[in-house]
Order: sequence, then C-alpha cells, then structure tokens
Amino acid sequence: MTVMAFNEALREALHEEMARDESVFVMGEDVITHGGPYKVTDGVAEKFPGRIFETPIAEAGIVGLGVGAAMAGMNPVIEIMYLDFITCAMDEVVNQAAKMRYMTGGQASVPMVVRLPCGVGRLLAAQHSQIMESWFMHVPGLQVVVPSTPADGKGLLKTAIRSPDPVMFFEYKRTYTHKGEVPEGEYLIPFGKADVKREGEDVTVIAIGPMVQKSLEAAVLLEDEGYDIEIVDPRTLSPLDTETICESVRKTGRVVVCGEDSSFAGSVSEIAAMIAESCFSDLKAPIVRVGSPHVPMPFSAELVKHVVPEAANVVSAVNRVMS
Amino acid sequence: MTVMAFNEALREALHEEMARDESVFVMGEDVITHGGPYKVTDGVAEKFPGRIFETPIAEAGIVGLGVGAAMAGMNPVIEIMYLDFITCAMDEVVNQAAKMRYMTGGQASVPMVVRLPCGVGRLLAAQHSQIMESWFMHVPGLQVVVPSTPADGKGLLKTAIRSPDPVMFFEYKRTYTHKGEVPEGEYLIPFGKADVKREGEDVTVIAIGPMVQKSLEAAVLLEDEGYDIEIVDPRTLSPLDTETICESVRKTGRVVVCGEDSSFAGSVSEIAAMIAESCFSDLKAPIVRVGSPHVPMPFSAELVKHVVPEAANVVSAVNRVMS
Amino acid sequence: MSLTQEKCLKMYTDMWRIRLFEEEANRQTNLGNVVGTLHMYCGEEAVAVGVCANLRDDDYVLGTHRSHGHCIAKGAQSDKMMAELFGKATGTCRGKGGSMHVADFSLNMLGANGIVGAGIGPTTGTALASKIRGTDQVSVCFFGDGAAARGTFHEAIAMGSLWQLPVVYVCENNGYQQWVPRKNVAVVDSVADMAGSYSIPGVSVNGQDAIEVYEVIAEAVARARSGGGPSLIEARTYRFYGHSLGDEQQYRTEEEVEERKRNADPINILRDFMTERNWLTSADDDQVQQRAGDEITRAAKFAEESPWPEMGEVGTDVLFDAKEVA
Amino acid sequence: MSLTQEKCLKMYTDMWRIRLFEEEANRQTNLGNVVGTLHMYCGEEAVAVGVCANLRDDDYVLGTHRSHGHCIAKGAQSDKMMAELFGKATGTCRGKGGSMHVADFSLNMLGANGIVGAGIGPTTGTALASKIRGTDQVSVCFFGDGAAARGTFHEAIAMGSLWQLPVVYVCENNGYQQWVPRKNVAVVDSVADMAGSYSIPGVSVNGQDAIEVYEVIAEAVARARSGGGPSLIEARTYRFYGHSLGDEQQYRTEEEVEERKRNADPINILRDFMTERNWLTSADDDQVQQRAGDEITRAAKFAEESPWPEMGEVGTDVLFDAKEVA
Ligand SMILES: Cc1ncc(C[n+]2csc(CCOP(=O)(O)OP(=O)(O)O)c2C)c(N)n1
Ligand SMILES: Cc1ncc(C[n+]2csc(CCOP(=O)(O)OP(=O)(O)O)c2C)c(N)n1
Ligand SMILES: [Mg+2]
Ligand SMILES: [Mg+2]
Repeated sequence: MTVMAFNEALREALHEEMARDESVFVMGEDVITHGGPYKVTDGVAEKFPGRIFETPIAEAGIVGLGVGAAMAGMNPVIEIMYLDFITCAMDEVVNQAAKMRYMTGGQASVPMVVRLPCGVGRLLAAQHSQIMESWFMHVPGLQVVVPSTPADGKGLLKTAIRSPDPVMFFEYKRTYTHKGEVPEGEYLIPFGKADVKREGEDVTVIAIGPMVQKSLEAAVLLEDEGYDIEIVDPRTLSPLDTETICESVRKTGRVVVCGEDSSFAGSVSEIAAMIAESCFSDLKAPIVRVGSPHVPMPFSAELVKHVVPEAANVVSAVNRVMS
Repeated sequence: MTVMAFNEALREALHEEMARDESVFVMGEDVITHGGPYKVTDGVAEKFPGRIFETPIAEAGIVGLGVGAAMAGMNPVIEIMYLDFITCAMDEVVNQAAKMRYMTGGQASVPMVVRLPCGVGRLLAAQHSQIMESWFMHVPGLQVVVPSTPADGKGLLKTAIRSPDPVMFFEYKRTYTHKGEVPEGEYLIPFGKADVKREGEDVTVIAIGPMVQKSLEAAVLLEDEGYDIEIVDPRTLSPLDTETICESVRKTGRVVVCGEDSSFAGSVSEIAAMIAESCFSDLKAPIVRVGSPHVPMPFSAELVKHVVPEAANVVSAVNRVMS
Repeated sequence: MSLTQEKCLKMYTDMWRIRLFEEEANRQTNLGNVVGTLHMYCGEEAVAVGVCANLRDDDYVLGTHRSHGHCIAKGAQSDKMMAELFGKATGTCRGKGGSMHVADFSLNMLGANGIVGAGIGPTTGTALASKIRGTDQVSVCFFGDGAAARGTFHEAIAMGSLWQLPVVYVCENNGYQQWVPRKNVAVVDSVADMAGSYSIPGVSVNGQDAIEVYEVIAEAVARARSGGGPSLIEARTYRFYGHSLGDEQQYRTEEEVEERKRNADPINILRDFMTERNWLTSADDDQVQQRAGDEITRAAKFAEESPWPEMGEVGTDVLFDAKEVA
Repeated sequence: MSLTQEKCLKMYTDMWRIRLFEEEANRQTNLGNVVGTLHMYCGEEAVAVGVCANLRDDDYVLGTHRSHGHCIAKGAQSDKMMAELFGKATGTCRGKGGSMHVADFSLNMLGANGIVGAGIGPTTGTALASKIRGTDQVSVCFFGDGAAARGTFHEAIAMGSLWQLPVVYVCENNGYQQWVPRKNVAVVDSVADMAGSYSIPGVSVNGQDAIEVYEVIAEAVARARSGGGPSLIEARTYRFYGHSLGDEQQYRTEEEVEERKRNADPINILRDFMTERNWLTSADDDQVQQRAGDEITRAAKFAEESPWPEMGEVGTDVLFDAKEVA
C-alpha cells in the first residue's frame, strides 16, 4: 500500500496497463504537453513513445478514431478534457461504440475507455461542470464507472482498460487531489460489484462518487444523533450491483440515494426506482434522493454553494427517512 | 373536431403557427422535397416561401443555426429526421440551447422546437429506433414533450412553438398514422399538465407516448379480471406534473409506470423515484416499470417483438401490483 | 497492382454479383421476406469493385447505409448477407443488424453504418491502429457526397493527414443526398476539391468506369501502404434506384435515370473495355451472369430456409459475455 | 466605412480599455476576488477593435472563451463585466456566467462561449434571422485557430455560404491551442486557406495591426451587408499571457513572448500609425491611458462593492418565468 492522490492512482493504473499490453494507447487534447490538465497522462509520452496522440480540438474525431482503433484490436484510453465536451461526440459513443457489438451480431469488440473529468472544480460555470452519469447508464452497451477513492480509481481503471467493451470512466475533478492508500501492482476491481464503505444498521445510504466521502462525514455527525448508517458505493453504475444494494436495504429498511448530479432523471433516480420495485416490502420510509437542484451550474461562488450537495444534505435526508 | 392522423395534426399546428407568427420558420433535411419523411412540413414551402430551409446533412450545424436564429428572436422549428441523429448535435442542444438563458443571467431566450421522430417504425435496427427521453429530462433548461394522440400533438406543438424556451418534441414514428379527433383552430395545451386518459380506482398506470394507447387496450382486458385502472399521461416529462400523478397514486395506492424506451435510467425511472419519495405512505405495492429490455434495437422482426412493450406487458405488470 | 485480365474478370463478376444480389433483395422485399428498407447500390458498382480490387483481405473497409456492394466486393458471402436482410439467425450479423449494418469482420469489412458520415472517423482509427502496430494494412472508407458536409469528415480527415495514416477516403458522389440534389445543398461541386483543407491529394474520377476507379485507387493505396499518407478520391457516380425502397423520386426525371442507365451503366462500360481487349467473349459473359445468378438464387434459398434467431438472442452481444472468457 | 482619425482614436482607446481591464482582472484574481479562470486577450486587441469598429450596434457578435476584448470593443460596460468576473449580482449575467459567458444582449453581443467552436453555428443562425427578416444586420463570429478543426466550423460555414448569409467569420489565429502549438496539430498553416471548401473569400491579415484588420473587415462587412455573402478572415495574432491563468507555458520560450511584446504589440503599432499622421499627440495618449485607467479602477470598485446574488437566483433563469408573461 502506498498513499497517493486520486490522479496519481489513475496514472499508475494507466502506466501499468500500458507496460502490460502493447495495444493500449492514449489519445486526447493536450495529453502530452502537461500530461493533460490533471496530469493523468503525464510521463506516457516519455515511457511509451508512439503510443500517445495529442489531437486537434475535435472530440467527434477523437472518439471516432478510438472506435475504429478499438475495432481493429487496439485499446484506446481517451481523455475528454471536460466531460461537457463529450456532447460533441455522442454519436460516436452512443450509436457507434455502444452498439457495434450488437449490430454486428457479436463480431465487433470496442475495448475503449473514455475518461471523463466531471463535476465542479475551479468555478467555470455551466459548460464546464456537468456529470450526466444517467445518460450513459441509459445506453445499452456502455459500462459506467465512478470511482470514489484512489484505490478504487486504480482498480477500476485497470479493469476498464482490460474490458472488451466501451467504458465511460467518470473522474470527479474535485477528487483528483484526494489521497488514500492504494495497493501496489496488479489490483483489479470487478465491474458490477458494489463496495460497502461503512457498515451500519439504521439507514442504507447509496452514495456515488464524491458523495461517498461526504456520506462518511455525515455518518460521523449522525452517530451523535444515534443513527448508524451503512454506506454502499455502487462503483459501477452500469452494470449496477442490485444485489448488494438490496441486501443492505433488506437489513435497514430505509434508503437515501446520493449523487452530486441533478437528481431529476439522474443516476440516483434509477437506483431509487429499482429499490421501489425490488425491495418494496422491506421499506419502512420513503426513498429520499440527494443531489443538485435541477439547474445549470452557476458561476458565482455564492450560488455554487447552494447547488453542490454536501454532508449536511445527507444528514437532513437521513433525518427525513428516520422520522 | 375533425378526425385526422397524428402527422396531419402536427402539420396543422405548424401551419397555423406559421400563419400566426412571422418569426416561425422550418429547418431540416429533406423538409421541402417530400415535406420530410413523415410529411409534417408538407406544404410549408408553397405557403410560406422563404421560411423553410432544406439543409445539408449536418445536424450540429442545423441546431447550431437554430440556436442563433432563436437568440435573434426567430422561432425555428427543426426537424431531426430520426431522433438518433440528435447525438450529432448534443453540444448545441445541451450546452448551448438549454443553458443560454441561465448563463447570460436571463438575457437570452432560445425559443426553438426540435422535433424528434423516435422509436421503432419500419425495422431499421439500433441506429434508427431510439427514444432517449430521459437524456433531455436530465438537462435543466429543456422542456420534454411527448404527445400520445393527434389532439395532444396539435395542442402541444402549438404551445411548444410559442414557448420562449427550447422544446424537445418527441414524435413516435409508429403513431404518425394513428387517427383521432382534433379540435379546430386555436387549441393550446399547457406544459406541465398531465391528462387522465382513463379514470379508475385500483391501479394508477402512468403511460408515456404510445404506451397510453397500449394501456388503454390493457385496461379493457383488465376489466375482465375485475381491475379498474386509471391511466395518467404526463404529456410533458419536463416539466413533470407531479401533482396529478400523486393525486392518482393517493387514490389507488398502486403504480405501474410504462414507457416504450428501455427502463434502465429511463423516463419511467424518474417517475417511479419521484413517487417512491413523495407518495410512499400511500403505496400498497411495489412500483413496477414497463419498458424495453436494456438492449439496442435488433433488426430481425422476430427479435423486435420481444423488445417493444405491448398491452400484454401492461397487463402482467398490473397483475403484479395487484397480487 | 497492375491491371490484369483476371482482375478485370473479377471486377466484372463482382459487379454482376452485386447487381443481382440487390435485384433479388428488392424482389424479396416485394414478397415480404425482406423488411425494413434497402438502399440500392445498383449503378454504383464500379466504385466498390474498382476500390476493393486493390485491397488485401487484411485491409480494412468501412461502409455506409448503401453498402451491399462494398461488402460483396470485399468478399462477403452473398448467402449470409441475404440471410441478414431477411433477419435470419444465419445472417452475417445473426439478424441483428440488417441491411444497414452488414459486416464481415473475418474479411476486415467492419460494417455498413446507418449514420451518415459515421465511418470516416473509425476508418481513420483502423489506420491509426495499423500505424501504431507497424503493419502495412490500408484502410478504406466509403461515404456519400452528403457525408462530406458532416463535421466528422472535417475532423477525421485532418487527423488522418496530421499523422499521415494509411487511409483512402472514397467519396461516392452520386449527385443526391436522399431526396435532395447535391447542387441544392452543397457549395462546392467536387468533394475532391476539399482535399486542400487537409493538405492531402484530392482526385475526382468517373465512378462509372471501374478501370478508372481501379487505377486512381491503386495509386492512393500504394501511397498509403508505403507511408505516404491519405488521399481523398471522389468517384462521380449515379444510383439507378431511389434513395431507399418506396422513394417516389419526385426530385429527378425518369428520362434522367433512363439516360444514365443507357449511357453510364458500369457493367456495360467494363464489358466494352474487356471486349475490346478480347478479355471477355460473349460465352464468358453468359457464364459470369449465369454463375452470379445461380449464386444469388442459392443465397435467397439459403436465407429463406434459415431459422429465425431465438428469442434469447435479444439479450446477447450487448456486452461481451463474461462466461465466454477463458 | 472609411478610416477617420476619430475611428482610430476609438480603436486606440478601446485597446487600452481592454488591456487595462484584463490586467486589473488578473490583479483581482491574485487578490482572490476573481475566481474560476481568465483567458487573457492581451496582445490580440487589434482584432477585436478592428472588427468592431466596422459594426453597428444592431450587428450581432458572438465570441469565444477569450472574449473580454470582443465584449468591450462591441461596447459592453467594463464595470458590469468586472462585476461578472467577481460573480456579483450586478454583473452582465448577474454572476451566473463568469468570464467565459460575458454577454450584453442590449448590444447584440450574444456572448462569450466556453465550448470551442460553438459560436460558429449560432452566428450563422443570427445571420439567417437577418436574412429571413430582410434587415441589413451583419453577424460576426470570432473563433480561435483551434476551433477551425471542429466539425461546427465545417458544417456552419457551408450553410452560411449556401444561403449567402450576411456573416463574417473571424478566426483569431494566435498559433496556439491551449498548450499545443498549432503546427503540432494542424495540417494547414492558414485557416483562410480553407475558405475554398466553402466557396467564399478567405483572407489572412496581420492581426497585430488594427488598421489592416479594420480595412479587410470593412470590405467583408460591406459585402455581407449588401447581400454578397460570407467571408472567412484569418487574423494572425499572438497572446501575451498563457492560455489561462496558471499556465506554466512550457510550450514556448520567454524570449518568444518578449520578442512579440516588443515588436508586435498592437497598441504600439496603432500608436505609431497615428503618431505618424499627427493623429495622436503624446498628451492625447496620456489622456487616453489616464481615462481608461480611471474607468477600470471604477469598474473594480463597482465590482467589489456590488452585492452577491441572492440564493434564490440559483433557481431563476432556467426557464422563462411564466409569472413574467404579460
Ligand atoms: C447523421 C445522419 N443524418 C441523416 C441521416 C438520414 N440519411 C440517411 S442516408 C441520407 C442521404 C445520404 O446522402 P449521401 O451521403 O450522398 O449518400 P447516398 O445516399 O447518396 O449514397 C440521409 C440524409 C442519417 N442516416 N444520418
Ligand atoms: C469542444 C471543446 N474542446 C476542448 C475545450 C478546451 N479548450 C478550451 S480553449 C482551448 C484551446 C482553444 O484554442 P483556440 O481555438 O486556438 O483559441 P485560443 O485559446 O488560442 O484563443 C481548449 C482545447 C473546449 N472548451 N471545448
Ligand atoms: Mg449521395
Ligand atoms: Mg489559438
């Protein structure tokens, strides 16, 4: 175990996979010059020359090339500088990468990872702060991965790179500097396996991405109120580990689902709907969702703080399901 | 009242609005030659010369131009030949049209309607059969409209054209030929107002688009089983009329939510999650969702029939919530 | 690759195979056996055969919504293709793709595509793969003149040029984009004229003449294979049928179509060329047509007799099935 | 519009106003009052002023992520702009947009934009609006050289040309795309050379020279206004600061930047031009700078003293508030 930051853990995963498998390569804007804005691709150009491509500003082209290279047996790891720009390549992701295996009756394989720095970071307003996990969940053929810790980041990115199918890999910008212990060398986390980040008896808090950390903070505060909360981190939203979630719900009977994105038709909505369908008889209280209000991200710091959910929102949601 | 097909009702709405307001104009591929594949823009070129633009194959350009024209005070009504192609213009829809009013602090208005023929029609497989309502629901600043009858089509399209904000207008291809009574002349349906398409006491079936018709068929079958179902058609998914939905749920205590799209992170998930949060104490049974399985649309007729939900699926869902 | 009698005969044969395949598919549509729609390639066959006669089996090809010809010319089996159009389990894509998604990965024919212009990026990507791996495979992308308007054309070709990738961009300019004459919606006549924006060679050829196509493509393929980077080739061609089945074709006259069929049928043009050189006797010609006809008849029979996909197929091939992993 | 002393003085003044506005914004960032990031326009001022000096108030302008200069040159108030950068309620966008979304619709400055290349389509759309309405308004789109790689450039300019819309496409080619020198990722040097693909005139000008920009744009605007259709103008320019604040600029040398500041500062170039003609005395010059400095000081004070937006603002302006309807 080494303590490292989230972005360092991702970089380690990338370097290890590139050393392991010659078909892994990197493509994206500014990925050579500074190793990308978050330095995840730093050092690749030096260690793996000829396997990193710094591109023009052309997201549809970048992902399009990735799809083709992947169909030809390569493993592209694409960086979209900000998730918001994936809107420029949705045909490539949704109609090409996701559907190719199906449309060709299993002939095609598109082992492509699209890395998506997302959420608020520096205050950059509405076009640089989005998340949109639920968009990609809704597309069959895509896998949606949301690591919440450096260790999960490493283990999930390595699995993503080895996956024979396209992966939308969410990296919350605010967590790049978060530190944590990370296993050395070979460390793979299977997709579709949620992680219970904290065990508890009273309430199941299903937390996505940075809401895991905030829920852990909330748990400490809630202990004082006498509530023992369990925190389930799905880690992959598609495939979704309904079993682990439902097991926890069966135990506690009370559910809060937390994400940083807007809840309306968001990733939390699917989880809530699944529980309302599969665990109804275990439920003792309404399923409460925590997320952003349904507004674009404003610029002003004074407004942003009313948008992004924090530990306090988890606390009040838990209070609601306990009352 | 005149009996007309869904596409005729839309055409009537478009013609009426173009006659009423000079700022309304049409843009899209093949919209002049045959009035588009579904003939909704038929006759516009003759009656309103200079107000219809047949474009190159360039969806990002089309919607981009629409955003600018709308900001300059025009009311573009854009036809995207198949919804699937809107993936080529997601930046324009999501980062531009939807956020412009907010980012400019209320200065911008983007009164643009994007018409989206969607779902299965002729068998054209995975890239010509999508729906994706939940994508647009998840984007603040967009309005998502899904008419299920010719009358609703007319009333909602007229309201959409007059809306000062962007509207994603879903037209299920299979319903273009469905006939129904349509009020003559001025007929506007407000957004955010669900319509109870059938009153009943036992189960609330919330049905989207073509599932309204299929639920009505299911209701007849279910009558024989002694179940009296209420059918609520949200008509606009964003804004969503939670009040009418919850009112019905309070009455029946049992809920089935039906859409033709895949349920996983689909439009039905938001409705189910909302009910699980807002009406929990009224619920007597799990909330059951009806939708497609989470797969791309196959080509073969033999496979398609196992994908698209029909009245029988509604029947078995109702049986589940009644048991 | 130099032009031989054998090569010509292969091209000539493939043109007939394409022509008869499509006419049969059309007939099967009228019988209700083929559903969905067909984008007929008839009239444009010289492009597919002229291009593919320059390719090796391991070269990559990506197509369009109008790709029956590209598939056959690259070597795909007509019986499996026909079965695909029927939606049968024996189809190239096990009935999941249909006419717009026919593909044969064993021949590196990576598929037709239902989204206009969507193949240009991926083909540039297969070329990137070859470059990274250091193989000398060439990638060829077919696309229509309408596709040249899409941003993908602009974005991908620039990258192909930037990294000097082994790719040939082949635009099939048939003068129409669905129901709209190109001149109504395009501001440059020849797509080849856009090559300058990407610092690559751009050449326009008569797409009805397989020989002309063959020779221009031979040069482009040779350049690509030897590390000389991409080319943009426009083949000026004409489709004899409507955009897709059921098209009333109000946008062009019957005379125009008849004139083209009379004067610009690629099969006739290649036949004349071969006949002149004594490369094709009338008996040869009969045999070619006979064999192609028999093949297509067998293909239709195969398709008709093939089983439907089983219901469980709905849920397979969405993701790689983990159970299949060694 | 012919070039007058008055026009020159206006351009010269606006260049100072832009320069000092940005330097102040930069200072306010260091003080922690401006958060987020700034894409500094310093060094490129001649483009904004040379273009906007040709425009009427009702002409449309759309910008980029680097649009402080475009806004000021189009007439936006520096105090409201500064307040926007602070995130204050008095900002041009009530604090909701910030540096990348400054806009003033009362001047038909329809906004900066955080998505590279995203303004090209909408500007073509404002031009379409003018054409439909029959007004003689001209639309101008600013975009960087990096944006010329995007599909939006290709798709939108083709439509501008197809319908002969009154629009001028102004590419600010500063030789860099974020941290990458243009030559590393682009295959044509001059963006103007791409005009041929759209059958419109393409001209490259020295973007450090406001007079040259002014004159070339004058022609393009006149053509657009009189129904002659679009033009593509490339202004070759240089940014004196990094891509955005905090940029370490490993991709270029300090010497390069210093050399450009010495020899290609647009303020110096216009000053020399005016001084030679006796259009600007040293006293005039002092006064221009003094006034601009005072204005910007006031702007910073205004921003600092302005109130924060109220919490309720989070939920307004998402949709038009029905309550506001008459
Ligand atoms: C992105 C996209 N937009 C629109 C369509 C609908 N469409 C299918 S084929 C076609 C015309 C294509 O014209 P061209 O590229 O010239 O090919 P051709 O049909 O002439 O072979 C159109 C508009 C589509 N499939 N994809
Ligand atoms: C679609 C998109 N991709 C990437 C970015 C990130 N980005 C912002 S500015 C920039 C460089 C733009 O270069 P250029 O167009 O030359 O403008 P300049 O910054 O030089 O003025 C990049 C890559 C973005 N904002 N939008
Ligand atoms: Mg064509
Ligand atoms: Mg630049």
